[in-house]
This record gives sequence, structure tokens and C-alpha cells, in this order.
Amino acid sequence: MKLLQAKDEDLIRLSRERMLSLSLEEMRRIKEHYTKLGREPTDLELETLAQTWSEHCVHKTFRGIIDYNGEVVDSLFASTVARVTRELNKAWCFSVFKDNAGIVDFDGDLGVAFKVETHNHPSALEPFGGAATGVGGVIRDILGVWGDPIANTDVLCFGPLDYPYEKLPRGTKHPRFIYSYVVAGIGSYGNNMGIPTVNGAILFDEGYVGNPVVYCGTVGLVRKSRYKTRALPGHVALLVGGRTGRDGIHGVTFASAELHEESEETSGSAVQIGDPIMEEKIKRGILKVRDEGLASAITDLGGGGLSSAIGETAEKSDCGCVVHLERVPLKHPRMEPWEIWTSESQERMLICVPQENLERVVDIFRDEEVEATPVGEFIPEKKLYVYYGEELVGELSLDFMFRVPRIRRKATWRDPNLREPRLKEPEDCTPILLSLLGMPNIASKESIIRTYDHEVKAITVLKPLQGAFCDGPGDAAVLKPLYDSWRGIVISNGINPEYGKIDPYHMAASAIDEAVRNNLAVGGRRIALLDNFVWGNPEKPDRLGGLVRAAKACYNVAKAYETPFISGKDSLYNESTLGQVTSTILISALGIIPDVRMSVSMDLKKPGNHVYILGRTYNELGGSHYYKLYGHLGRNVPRVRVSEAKNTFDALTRAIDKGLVKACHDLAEGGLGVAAAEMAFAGDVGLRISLDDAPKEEMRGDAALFSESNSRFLVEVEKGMAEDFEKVMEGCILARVGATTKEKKLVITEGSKVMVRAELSDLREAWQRTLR
Amino acid sequence: MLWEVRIAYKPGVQDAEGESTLRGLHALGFDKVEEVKTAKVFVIKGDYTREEVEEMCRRLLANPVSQDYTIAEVSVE
Amino acid sequence: MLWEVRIAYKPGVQDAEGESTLRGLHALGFDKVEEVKTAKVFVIKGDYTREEVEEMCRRLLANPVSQDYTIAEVSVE
Amino acid sequence: MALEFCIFRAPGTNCDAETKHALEYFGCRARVVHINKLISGEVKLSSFDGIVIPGGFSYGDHIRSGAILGKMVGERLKDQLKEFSENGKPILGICNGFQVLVEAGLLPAFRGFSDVPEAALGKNLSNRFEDRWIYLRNDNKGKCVFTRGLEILRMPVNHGEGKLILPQGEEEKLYRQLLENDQVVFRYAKADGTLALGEYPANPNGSFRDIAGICDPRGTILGMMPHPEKAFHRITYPDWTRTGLEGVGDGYWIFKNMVDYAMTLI
Ligand SMILES: Nc1ncnc2c1ncn2[C@@H]1O[C@H](COP(=O)(O)OP(=O)(O)O)[C@@H](O)[C@H]1O
Ligand SMILES: [Mg+2]
Repeated sequence: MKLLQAKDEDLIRLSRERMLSLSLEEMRRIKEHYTKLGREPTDLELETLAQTWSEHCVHKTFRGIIDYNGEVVDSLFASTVARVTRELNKAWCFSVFKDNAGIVDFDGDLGVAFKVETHNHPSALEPFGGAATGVGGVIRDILGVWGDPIANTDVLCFGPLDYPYEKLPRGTKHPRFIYSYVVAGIGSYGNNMGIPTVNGAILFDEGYVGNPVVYCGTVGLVRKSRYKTRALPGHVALLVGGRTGRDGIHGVTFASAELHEESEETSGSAVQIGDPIMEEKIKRGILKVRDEGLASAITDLGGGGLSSAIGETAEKSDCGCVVHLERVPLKHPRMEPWEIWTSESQERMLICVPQENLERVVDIFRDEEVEATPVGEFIPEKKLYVYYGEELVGELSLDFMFRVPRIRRKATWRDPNLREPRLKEPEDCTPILLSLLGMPNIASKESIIRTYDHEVKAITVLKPLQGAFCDGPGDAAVLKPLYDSWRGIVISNGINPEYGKIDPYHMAASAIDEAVRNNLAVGGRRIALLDNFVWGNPEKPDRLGGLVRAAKACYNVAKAYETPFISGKDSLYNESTLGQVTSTILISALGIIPDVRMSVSMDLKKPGNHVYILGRTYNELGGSHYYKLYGHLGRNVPRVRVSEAKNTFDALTRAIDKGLVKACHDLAEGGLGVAAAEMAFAGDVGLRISLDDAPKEEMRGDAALFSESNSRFLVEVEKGMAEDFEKVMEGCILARVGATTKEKKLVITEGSKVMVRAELSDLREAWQRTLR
Repeated sequence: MLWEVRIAYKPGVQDAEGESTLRGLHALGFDKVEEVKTAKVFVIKGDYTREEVEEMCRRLLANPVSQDYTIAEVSVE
Repeated sequence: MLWEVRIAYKPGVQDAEGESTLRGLHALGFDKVEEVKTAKVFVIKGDYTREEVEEMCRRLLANPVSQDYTIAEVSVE
Repeated sequence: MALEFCIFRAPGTNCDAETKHALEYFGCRARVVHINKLISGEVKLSSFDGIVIPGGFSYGDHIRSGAILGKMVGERLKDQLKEFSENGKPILGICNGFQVLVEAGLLPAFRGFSDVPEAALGKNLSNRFEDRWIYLRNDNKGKCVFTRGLEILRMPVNHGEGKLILPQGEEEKLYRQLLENDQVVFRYAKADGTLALGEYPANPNGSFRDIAGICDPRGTILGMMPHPEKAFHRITYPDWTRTGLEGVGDGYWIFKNMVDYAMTLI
């Protein structure tokens, strides 16, 4: 590498030609460092720095300095997401942000780990492999905290399935192609590994045509006393799992750049298919090593491969490492040392083992038919010495490597100046409700959900599909991971990219509210959150402005809800020839329930019961599906009113604990109308609702019916229990709005006007038809 | 017309099924097998040109990023 | 030596994958496709005779109840 | 003396933990043993009182579901298994385990263990993996030791290849033979016990004559696609919030029968 004499243009060219995705400042910094050392960097060193400093690995934007509309934000991460956790300071947060996954207490020595990742660019190019390795990768994050992976979630965003072929730019795959192969890839990995996929969502929007979004999450059980994270000098760096190949080189830098027409050709090496059975074997070995207490630290090989895994482990352990790349078992002969060092081949883990345990550990993996190869040894000096045979191919000071240059970026936010549409007041809302139920974002995802095994392990006690015919849309999954305890884990998510088109602040606020209320609806509490941003190029101030707004909402709402963030991720540079991705934040929620027998499903249970609405309905149709049905976006996006909401939430949990809640469903896409229909057809029980008494702002009936205001629930209460229920709910905004009926119909009235009257079977059919 | 489309992973892309087949053959004593690769074949009956079959590959059957496909016309038996 | 084993469903055995591919092609507008059949190919590298490869088929690669196999020797490229 | 069961595992087996739980629930011991340890002879089958081959994706279900493990079991453990079964000891194959038994030639085993498969479990008609709860009707007349006294059961299926296929042209003859030998055990049914008659989704995979499980002519080897270990406790039922938590799950009885029967052999 000729760097010392390079001019700025040369630095820029070098960064581009070698696909380093480094900026001029960063290249200069490297040049300066090596000028001081008085030598040129080796190609391995340069590649290592590119990986380590990539957006993907160090979240430059989130940790940088941002000028936002005149305000200076010093680390978005520290001042929003992490700040919530720091200020709430919950004793049950066992490990947050610092490791591969966040960990909270569960039961005695057991903790729960949770992580959600994105795998967007690989899924755009090779949807099956991209999605599968997305699942494989996040499972390794759980293995990387010594966790036993017990459940998966997936949230997927695609372009419209009926998108015209003619409009597709060259090199872009049709949404339908991506959809079917992504779904197949997710199912194949989870099913093969025997990890149930228990929760998720699928959304469609034009903004995902060029850049689909694939979120994969995994929940695992951790034994806190076996959570070993510090390698000591003298310990062996053991590489475990599949062989290292030329696949997945530059995955990280690829993820930190925009997609373009040639991505198909140039990023072929980033494409991988994945081998779930290999990972299953690795998992068995790791759990055994954990239980026998044989190792001192562990991490997965993800972005950056060995380079990150060894570098980060050494850095965290305050030591260095001597590495021998010629020992790494290869798939392809004749790989360059830097390729071996940065390859992102799947299904590999790094385990740090004291010498005296090495033989036993290698034996454990041999029994599982997994290769385990000592590739290095930790040393006291904080440096990496990377050898290939006799040759020193890289010598890196960890201090330099991990003193990542802080970037400074500009962010602006301008109100998009939207207007509320004026819709004609409908005579009859029944056809509208039927259409809403059939909209792809709302319609039943059963045809997909059933291709995922959600039963394996026999721990899923509240399943994604619920009710009399096991086909109603559940709000959250409940897991009972232990045979000898009723304690449960509750998994839910919240996402609504439509709101972000109006204001990312309210998108994030609403996503938190949705994730939390889905969790509460089934009986979850003590909720921890994960944030997951998918955004466009942060170097463009308008993109970044929205991101800042969303992050601010994360602080405000999560703080008020006392729901700390424990982990998260941001995936930026989601842009393609079709422009930027629809800015999207996914909030995943992890709650617990002391006794899973108290969990509540969303299906109505029997005729003759009362139905209540909790929370107030506002005239907030901005971003609603009702507007979308007519091609409008609107302006009045739903707000989160934290103190009103908190009241409702706490009271609902009390009512569930007293056994007063027979069914509960949160109000989300499609508002009261859709939620009522879903509860009724899922339970095969009729429902009659009057809007007259519902707590609400002054507004038209159709608006009240389809407004998507946050923090609301519909609740079924046993006939004789109304008084008890109302007592528990005292001080909350709620009203008894209806009753369950024998007649299998949904009837919604306002005053003397019948707004909706429909057979349950017609509602169900409308909901199921779209994606059958 | 009868078209035969054959789809295989590009060299360098992992073929897990090939690997487990190798493993299985070894376990049954065929230990001189050095490598197994798999491919999938679609035999498509229909009045289409080669270009159209190619489009089927691109739009549904294969992913050019990770897979190679070959198209052959076969005589109707 | 390089052997190519091709496994296909016996006539009369339902080819679910072929049928769903047919539906997929129809959905994309290739509605003149009349039928799709699938087969799987194993390319086996190893010093074996045709009889031995046949034995691999009988013992592992094909289930005689539902599948037929054909074996071809391919030249090493 | 506690009974001891052997649960096979191979790379990709993934229902071993819940299967072990089901057996241990009856106070039995259950050991999960890697197939390599059985093939090498490190662990011998003769010391066990019963075998379960659990669900999962052994060897990735490559080639065909259960094929690779099936051949390893069929070719490398055949003598041990023959002896095991001749002693009347029970063998249960669930889902992937059923596929393994068929590929190994241990089922249907019209005339004893066969060298080539006598049946196949083909791709589901839907060409998809399916996770759903279904109803089973026990159509066995009493030979199968796992299902005595059972009528209609509910449990999940979770598989992509579960359609039973008999050799073309001989189906009717072999079907009669299955009936004569009392080898038909479970059929897919509706909640009221009437047969699915091939109708989806009551019959989730298009299986021949709705058959979901068969036994060998002795009645001591049972293979079934649905998962009794996942319907062991009521809390895993998909609609327990409606139907309550009274009693045990239907899958319980299959393991109970297996254990009770194994008990009679010692
Ligand atoms: N891609 C998916 N994978 C797994 N489960 C899914 C997926 N999409 C939806 N689900 C499940 O289906 C149910 C209903 O989903 P959805 O209609 O998105 O509910 P909600 O409106 O509460 O977000 C939930 O239990 C959810 O976890
Ligand atoms: Mg919901």
C-alpha cells in the first residue's frame, strides 16, 4: 500500500477501489498514523481499519456529533437511547448495549438475552440466503453471550406485491420474488435449527421496492453465573465452526454503502446461503462448554470476521493477541491473508479458552462434528500481531484501531407541510372496514406464519395465531421456557413507517407505544426495549434530521414508560437507484409474566360479556390506513400522551392479574373498527359496539372508527365482573362500549345510525383473502 | 416444447446439501467420493422461446447473484 | 471421475414442487406453461464405476418407491 | 428400577429436549445419544428399554427428509435394532423419526426389516412446511402398543415432507395388507373424528388414505408425523385460553402407553 506519499485524490481513489468505504478524513488519519510509524500499512491493516471504522461496526453516525437545526447533539446514542437506560437504572438490567445482545433478569440465575438485527442489503440481492444468514447471524449474537437461543422474531418490509415489472430498475428484484425467497430463507434457518419463530410482522410500501428491510431477532436464555466475557493473556483464541472462504468479504463495508445498479455484480462475494445444521451443532458445543465452565470469553464472527472478533475481544479484555492465519481452515485454497482475516463466512464463533481446558473443548466440538482450531493466543501487550506462517502481515495497536475518529454531521428537519384530506362522510362504513381488513399490511399473514415452526421446543404458550379456529392475530407471543416454572417471557413489536412520512418523531413514539401495548395486552410487564433504525444515507442532512427526531422520541417516551433500551441497531445507507428507503424504526419489546396461566389472548370468549374501550380516541387520521385506502397521507399523525397512557397501562396489568380480562386486543392499524372485527371473528363470537360513549375528541363517526390513536385497547370482561373491573380501572379513561353477542355479526352504531353491520364470516374472509 | 432449466449454485457459494450428501456417502462406506455438488432441474412444458424461458429463470426460478442456470431444449419423449 | 445422478419422481407420483412452480409461473403471466416437473442432480466426484454409483442411488440417493434415477458420466471440465 | 430410554440424535435433530421431558415425566431415565456413539459401538442399544427417534432436520433433511440418518440407522444399526425389536422393546419415531424409520426399512416392514424402503414420505401437497394443530383418529384395532385405549387426539404437525406414498400400482394391495396386519394407526381426521378424506387442512399433507402413523406388524414400532411431545401439557395447546388447562395433553397418552408397555417387559 502506498499511502505515505498519497495525495487526497489518491486516498479517495484507494478507499473506493478497495471498497473500504472510508472517508477522506479517515484516510488522512490513517496516513498520519503510518507516517508517524514511518512505514506503509499492509493491505491487511488497511482492511482491518476499514472494517473497524465502518458504520456497521461502530455506528459512527449515532456516536458522532450532529448539528441539528442549531442544536449540537453530542452522540445521539448517549443522549437518547442509552440515556433512558442510564437514568432509569433498573436493577433487573443485567447487561445492556455492551455485548452482542442485551440481557435482563428472568428467574434466579437465569437471564434473557434479546437482539434484533437487520440484513437488508444481502436480502435485496440474494433474498433466500440474505434472510437465512440474517437469522443465523442474530442467533450467533445470542450464542455470543453464552445464550441458548429459544425463539426468533422477524419483521419484514417489502415493496407492493403488485408492483409493475416495467417500473423495476435494472438489477432490482421484484417484490414478489424477494418476498417469497425471504420468507423461505427465514423459515428454513429457524426451522432447521429448531428455534421457533414466534412473532413478527410484514409490511408493504413503495419505499421498500429498491431496498427491502429484513429484521431478524432472537431471544435466548443466559445463565448469569456462566456469563464469561474476559479473556486473559495466555488464553487460546479458538475458531469454531464452518470453514473460512472467500464468501462474505467486504460484507460490512457493503452494508455501509448505498445499493446501486451494479451491486448485483460487484457484491457477489457478500452473498451467502448459510448452513443452519452447522450452527445447530455449534450451539450444542457452546452450551456444553458453557455448562462445564471451560472458557473465558466468546463472540460471534459477524461483520469483519476474525478481524473484529479478535480485535474486539482483545480490546474488551484489555489485552492483545498473536494470530496465525495459516492455521485457519479454509474452504478455498490460496486465499490472501487479509481475505482470511476479514472473511465473513457464516457459522463461525470465537471462543477464548485457558490452555488447560483446550483439549476438552476441542473434544466437545469434535463430538459434534465441528472443527475447532486454535488460531492465536492472547498477550498482555495491547496489540495485534497477525502472522501468516513466518511473515508478520499486520501489526496493529488496539488503541489506534479503536480510537475511531468521530464524525461531525449536519442534520436538518423541515415540516413537510402536509394537509388533511377531506373525505366525504360515508353512509355505511361496512365496505370500508372490509377493504381495510384486506389491505396487505393488515391482512392475515397466516400463509407465511404456518411455514415457520412456532411449536418446536414446546415452549410457545401464546402463539401468533389465536382463537376458536387458531387463526386470529395475536398481539404478542408468550414463552414458558422452563418445565418447572410458570414464569414466562413476552415478545412483541411495534412498527409504523407510514407515520414517519409525516414526522419520524411520532413514528418512533408510536412504535414504542405499540410494542409496549402489545406486550401489556397479553399480560407482559417489566418491559425492556430494542430499537432498530433503518434509514437512508446519514450524510444527507434531511435524512439525518428525521433520524434525530426519531431518536429524541425514543428518549421521551421510553423514559416516561420506564422501559429501558437494552440493545439495538442502526442500519443506515439504505438507498438504491429508487432513492432512500422509507425511514423505519422497529421497536421490539421483551416483557415477563410471572405466571403464563394469566396470559390473555385477543379472541372474544363468549356471548353476553361486556366490552370496554380503554384510552381516548383523537382525531388523528394522519398516516392511517383509512387515509391510505384513498391514497392520502394526511397530517394529524397519532401522538403519544405519556401520562394518560401510563395510567391505562398500569391499570390494565392490575386487571389482568386479578383475572378480570377475558380478551384484550390493542388498537392499531385500522383503529377500533379493525380491532373489533379481529376479536370477533377470531373468537367466533358476535360483537355489538356503540361509539356514543367511547371517550373521544369531537369528530365524525368514520374518523372515530378508524383513527389510529395510540395507547388504546378493547377488552372483554365477564358479565358479572363489570363492577370489579371498573374499580380496578378507576382513574383511567375508559368506557363500556358494547357487548358480545350470540349472533355472529359485528354491529357498530353511532346514535341511531348503523355504521357497520357484517357477518363474521365475511369479515374473516376479507382479512384472509389477500395473502392466502 | 419441452425446456430443461438447470440451476446450480455458483462456484464458491456454499452447497450444504452437497456437503451432507458427501457426508452420507462416506458414512455408507463410499469414502473415495471427493465432492458432491447438487443442482435442481425444472422441466417446463409450454410454447415458449429460449428468451422467454430465460425470463422465467430471472423472474422466478433462479437468482443470478448466487446461481447459474443453463437452459436446454429437450425433445419430447 | 465425475458422475451425474439425476433423481426424478416416478410417473404418477405427485411432484408438489413442480406444481407450485407451475402456479408461480402462471401468476407471473407465463400462462401457456402446461406442466413443470422437477428433478434433483447430484454431481459426484470420485473414482467409482457405474455399478457403484448405481449402488449409491439404491442405498441413499433415491427412494425406489417414489423416485427414479438416471446416471451419466460427465467429462471433467 | 427405572426404565431407561434412548433418544437418538444426529446433526439437526431438534426435538430431543421435549421428548426427553416427556419420558422423564413418568420417572424414567432418558438419554440423548449421538448417532456416532451408537455406530461406533460406544453405546449399545441392548441396555435400553425403548428407543425414540425424535423430530428435527437430521443432516438438514438433505437428499430426502430422514434419508441420511435413515440409511445410517438401517445399515449400521440393523442387527442391534433387529434384536431390540425381537425382544419386543418399543421404538417410536416422531416426524423426522418416522421418516428415518421408513428410509431405514423398519417401517412398514411387511415381512420384517427390509433393505430398501417400502414406502416414502413425500413433499406436502402444498409444497410448504406446515405448522398446524390437527386431529388424529386412532384406527388401530389393538396391536399397536402405543395407542391402546386412544380414540381422537389433537396435536401439531410441523413438517414439509409427510405425505405417505406406497409403491405405484401396489397401493391397494399393500393397503389391504396394512389393514390385515393391523398396521394402520393414526389417520388425519376432523374434530368429531370423521376422516379428513384428503381434505386440506384436516389432512395437512395429502397423505394416502389420511394416514398419519403406522406400526410394524408386531405393533412395537410406531412412526407418526404429528408431535405428541408438543401436546404433552395443556398449556402448549393453541387455544387453551378458551378451553382451559384441565388435565393432560393428548400426546401424554402415547408416552404413557410406551412406558407402561415397556414396564411389562422387565
Ligand atoms: N413475519 C412474521 N413472522 C412471524 N409471525 C408473524 C409475522 N407476521 C405476523 N406475525 C404474527 O402474526 C400476528 C399478527 O400480526 P400483525 O397483524 O402484524 O399484528 P399486530 O397488528 O398486532 O402487529 C402476531 O402474532 C405476529 O407476531
Ligand atoms: Mg396488535
